[in-house]
Amino acid sequence: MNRLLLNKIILLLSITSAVIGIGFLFWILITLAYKGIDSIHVTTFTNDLVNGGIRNLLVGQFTMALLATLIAVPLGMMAGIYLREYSGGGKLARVLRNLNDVMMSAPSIVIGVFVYAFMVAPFNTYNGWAGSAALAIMMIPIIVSTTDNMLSLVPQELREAGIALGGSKHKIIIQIVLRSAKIGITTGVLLSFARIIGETAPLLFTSANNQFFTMDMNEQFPSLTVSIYNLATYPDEQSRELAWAASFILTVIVLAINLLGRYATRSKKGK
Amino acid sequence: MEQNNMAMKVENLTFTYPGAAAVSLKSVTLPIERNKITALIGPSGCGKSTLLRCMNRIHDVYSGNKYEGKITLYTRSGEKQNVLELKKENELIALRQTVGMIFQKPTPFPMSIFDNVAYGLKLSGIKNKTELQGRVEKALKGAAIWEETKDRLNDSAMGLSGGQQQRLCIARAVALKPEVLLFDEPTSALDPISTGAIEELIAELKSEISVAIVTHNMQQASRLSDYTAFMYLGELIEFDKTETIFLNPANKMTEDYVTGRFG
Amino acid sequence: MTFKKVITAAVAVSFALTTVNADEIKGRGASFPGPVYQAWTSEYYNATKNQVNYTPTGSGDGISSVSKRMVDFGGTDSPLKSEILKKSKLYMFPSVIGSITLSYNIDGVKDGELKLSRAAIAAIFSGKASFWDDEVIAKDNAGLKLPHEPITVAVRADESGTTYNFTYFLNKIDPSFKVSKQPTWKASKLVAGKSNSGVAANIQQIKNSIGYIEYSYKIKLGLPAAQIENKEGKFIVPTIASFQDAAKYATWTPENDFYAVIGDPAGVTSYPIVAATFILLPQEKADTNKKTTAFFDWAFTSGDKAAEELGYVPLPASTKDQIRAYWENKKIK
Amino acid sequence: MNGKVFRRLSLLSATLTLFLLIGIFAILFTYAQQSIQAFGFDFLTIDQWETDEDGYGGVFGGWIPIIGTLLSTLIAMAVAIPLAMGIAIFLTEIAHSNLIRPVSVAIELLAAIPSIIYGMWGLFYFAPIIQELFGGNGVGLLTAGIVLAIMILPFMAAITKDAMNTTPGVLKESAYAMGATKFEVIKDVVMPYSKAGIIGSIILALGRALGETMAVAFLIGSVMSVAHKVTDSTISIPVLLANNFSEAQDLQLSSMYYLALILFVVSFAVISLAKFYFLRRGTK
Repeated sequence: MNRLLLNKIILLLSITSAVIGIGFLFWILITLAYKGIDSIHVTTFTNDLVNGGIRNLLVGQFTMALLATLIAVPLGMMAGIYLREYSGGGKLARVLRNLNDVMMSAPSIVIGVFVYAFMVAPFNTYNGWAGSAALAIMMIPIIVSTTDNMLSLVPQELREAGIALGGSKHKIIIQIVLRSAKIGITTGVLLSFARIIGETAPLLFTSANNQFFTMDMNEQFPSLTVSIYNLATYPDEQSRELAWAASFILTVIVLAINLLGRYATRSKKGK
Repeated sequence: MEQNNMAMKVENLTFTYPGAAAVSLKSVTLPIERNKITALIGPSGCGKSTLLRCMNRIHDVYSGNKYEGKITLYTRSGEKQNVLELKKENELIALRQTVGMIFQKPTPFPMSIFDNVAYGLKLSGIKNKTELQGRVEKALKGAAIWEETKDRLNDSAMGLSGGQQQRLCIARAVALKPEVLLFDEPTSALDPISTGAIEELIAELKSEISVAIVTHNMQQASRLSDYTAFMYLGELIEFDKTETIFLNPANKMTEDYVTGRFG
Repeated sequence: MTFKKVITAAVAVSFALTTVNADEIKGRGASFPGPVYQAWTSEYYNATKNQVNYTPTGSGDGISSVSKRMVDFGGTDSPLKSEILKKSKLYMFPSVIGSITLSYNIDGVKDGELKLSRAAIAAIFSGKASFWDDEVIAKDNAGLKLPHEPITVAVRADESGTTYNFTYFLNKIDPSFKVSKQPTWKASKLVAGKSNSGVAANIQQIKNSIGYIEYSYKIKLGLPAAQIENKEGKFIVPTIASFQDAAKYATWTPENDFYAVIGDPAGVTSYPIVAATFILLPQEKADTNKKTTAFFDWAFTSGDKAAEELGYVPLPASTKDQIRAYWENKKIK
Repeated sequence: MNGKVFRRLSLLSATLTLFLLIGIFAILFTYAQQSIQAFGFDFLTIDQWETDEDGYGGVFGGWIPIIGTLLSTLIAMAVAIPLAMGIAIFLTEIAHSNLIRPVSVAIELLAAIPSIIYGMWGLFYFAPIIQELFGGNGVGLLTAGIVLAIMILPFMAAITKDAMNTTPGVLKESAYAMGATKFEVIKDVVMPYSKAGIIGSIILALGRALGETMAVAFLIGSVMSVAHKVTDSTISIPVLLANNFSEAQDLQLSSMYYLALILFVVSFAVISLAKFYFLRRGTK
């Protein structure tokens, strides 16, 4: 029977696509582990880029991502609180919510160009602040959307119970609503942190890169991802090895944070 | 010769859901008589829907179910087959076209009224336009919804009212000329007027089709059915003519249930 | 919220460290001298603890970065004419001499085996010869088995002095090539890489490809390079000796900020594609300029060995003295 | 903190994204002025990107990177759509319940891998295979398109899966009860039912593909010429920006901003279409 055969073929293709998807994941991870572990030495962690290590790059990348988190989390959470708790679900909220989603998908390179224009060009130097700002701009919409979604899961009765006890609205939000959405929001923060720490495009012309260890955010700032971009196309073995080592470490960090976030939500659901 | 009056026969059916520790049906034996309406009643979770869903193997849309026992289907042409032995997809498809099913909530497909009714026919291989039109019309008339829909056959079925949608679903099943129709609480989501129309329709259908109906509504069972089966905790407690079950049940539990003392 | 405490602590520490090492010179630009600058900055740092942060991005970036005053010095392989230097308020001096090789990736053809005549080079880079066994290439390589495979030409994606110097040479053999910091020709199969290393990586990666890269990249990677026909019609293997022979034909004077392109030099033993690379300084930044010149002064004194090991030709001693005088004259030493 | 202050602060934060969007548009538009005045709309069709000798002037047009962006995105979509549909179908209709979670986590992890890793892996491990199979340089439209497809796959599959999961089970069962095969149920019931969500996911992924930079930078070949075959190298807008933005000045720099503006406007339009039209959120 024709339609049965077609059915079988389509189902087989569907299974095949899942296998292809997972196949690519493992292909990439195995390649990375194989090349990466091979290329890691003790000096990879103790030396700075100028001497063939990534110490300054790791510190630089984390510093910029943490600063971005510090900017993005309060702003994004406040915005999420407005959308869910204060807007009353009106037209403004709908428009803002949709614009936020649009912002979440804005091309990262354009954000880099934008930040260059007002944080690099006027000061005539690539700098760490600009890198952090670009990452923060990428992060804010994600935090907004996470907060908004997580707050929507908090039962209305909880708010009503708080009001019935005579609490003022903002206190209830801070003391009750946010607290019960804590795990969800923390997970969202972790996942978006994992996302921005692996970004390259927004850093290319904002922080640029630095081969030396520095904490001076007014200067070109060391970046792990930008270094990978440069090193990967260097033709000599040492640079490429370093690029593989850095890529492996970056991927491990990103995936670990991701799985941690997933684990957090899961154990919450389990309760 | 008794077999001629039989449409389906469930014998010693034991059923387990995938991954479940306990069985959901325990050795159930139940006849579905030809051109009669058999009602399945019992408190929630007693297994009546589960039983119904065994009869056209709709359970098998999800894998991992375990059946034991036998369900025999006696076709009009005199053949008989054990429904539980079917394995191949085309056999299951043929079974489901012979043993149709109507669900708790109306389930119009996201397509036009005409296409909804023609859907099963097209699946069974009918491509001829005039034949399709004829059979769709006949089915809609049979489900007493033709007058309301004949001018809007190409409109989306989603626009119909709940009662109309349910009759459309019956028309859709009837169009395939099934031998048995399984109704799984077909009116529980409907208002009283629509419910009345559906009950009337089911009563008319039995001249051509054998019916098994799961219902929570005691009056519905007593009004509509010829036979009634009372189930409790996965077991068939009592099966008999409807009057007997409602007026003079043999089992104390059945009596308590039909008189509303528990359930 | 312990997470927040960690962040707060981290930021506090980073602010505290903010002022620790601001004493750093920044440069961006030409990737052609990238390897030697990297060796020099690393040795200079280990010797003096002074940081010179050079990012080899390309000459276009070097000129633009220093013109916009984003860096303390810029590197470029294509020298700027005096009027442009004046307009952008820049000083300029050469730092080291390098050469460009035509490196390839052809199965079975080893380093130095391929001979490319001036006509063959023109044909390859104009796209007229699109297969390796084309007559114009084959006729000088009777002993080689060249495959009937399409030629992939590896070029620079960014604006670069290497392209400038290479097109300068191409223009000398066929004036229809435009001298430019970007490749403007249309060979049939092109692939572009960012900076010298990008091009070299492409050559390594892609079979039957050929591209122009700085000699040190060839050495570091062991990429095969072709013998090239010079002005006198001789096929010359790229070696330090043949570069030094070519470098003798450079003429620099401080009057025009050392503007000179070595180009296609005369001499029977000269390798034909040799070029100097230059440093650009912003005139008004006297303080940082002094630090930059201190670095190059150190490099001129102690960096020749590192340069030669990497395949560069150090500037002649006389030229170095001229440059030191130029610095003193501009009060940036 | 005072309640009023808190409320105002939250409103201020909420409007931040609006100001950011306006800010980005305004800055790009302002800095692109020089190029807009020099080339106008012809910029879209000029197939040249050449600087003058002094590095200040020149002729700059967007045609080559615009076409490169569109073609690489097109290839990515052509590869990703069937794969994403397949994965979504697998996860909603086929997979055994024990398999659903690990498979969907694996697919989501595919989205977590930084794009630079895709680029590096693609250059060293995937490009040579493409060269072996299809000829060419290895780096080009096809390689970039396929890797791009793998990168957008998780987004498309996840949203499609969620959309498909909203199909009521009883609706599917009633189609099975009519004698439909699994594929027929998917084609006739599930897909039409979740159409808006599926189209939305496709457009959203399209938006991502348009703006993806790092992976494409490694894999598209970065040559300023239009590709005639899928294996040819070419360039896309984000890659041109990544490679050449920092070295550009004057008119060329302004033309870069012009390109960024075009990319921003196009992806804004595409994503808005997906969000406002197809993936409208119900008021939860």
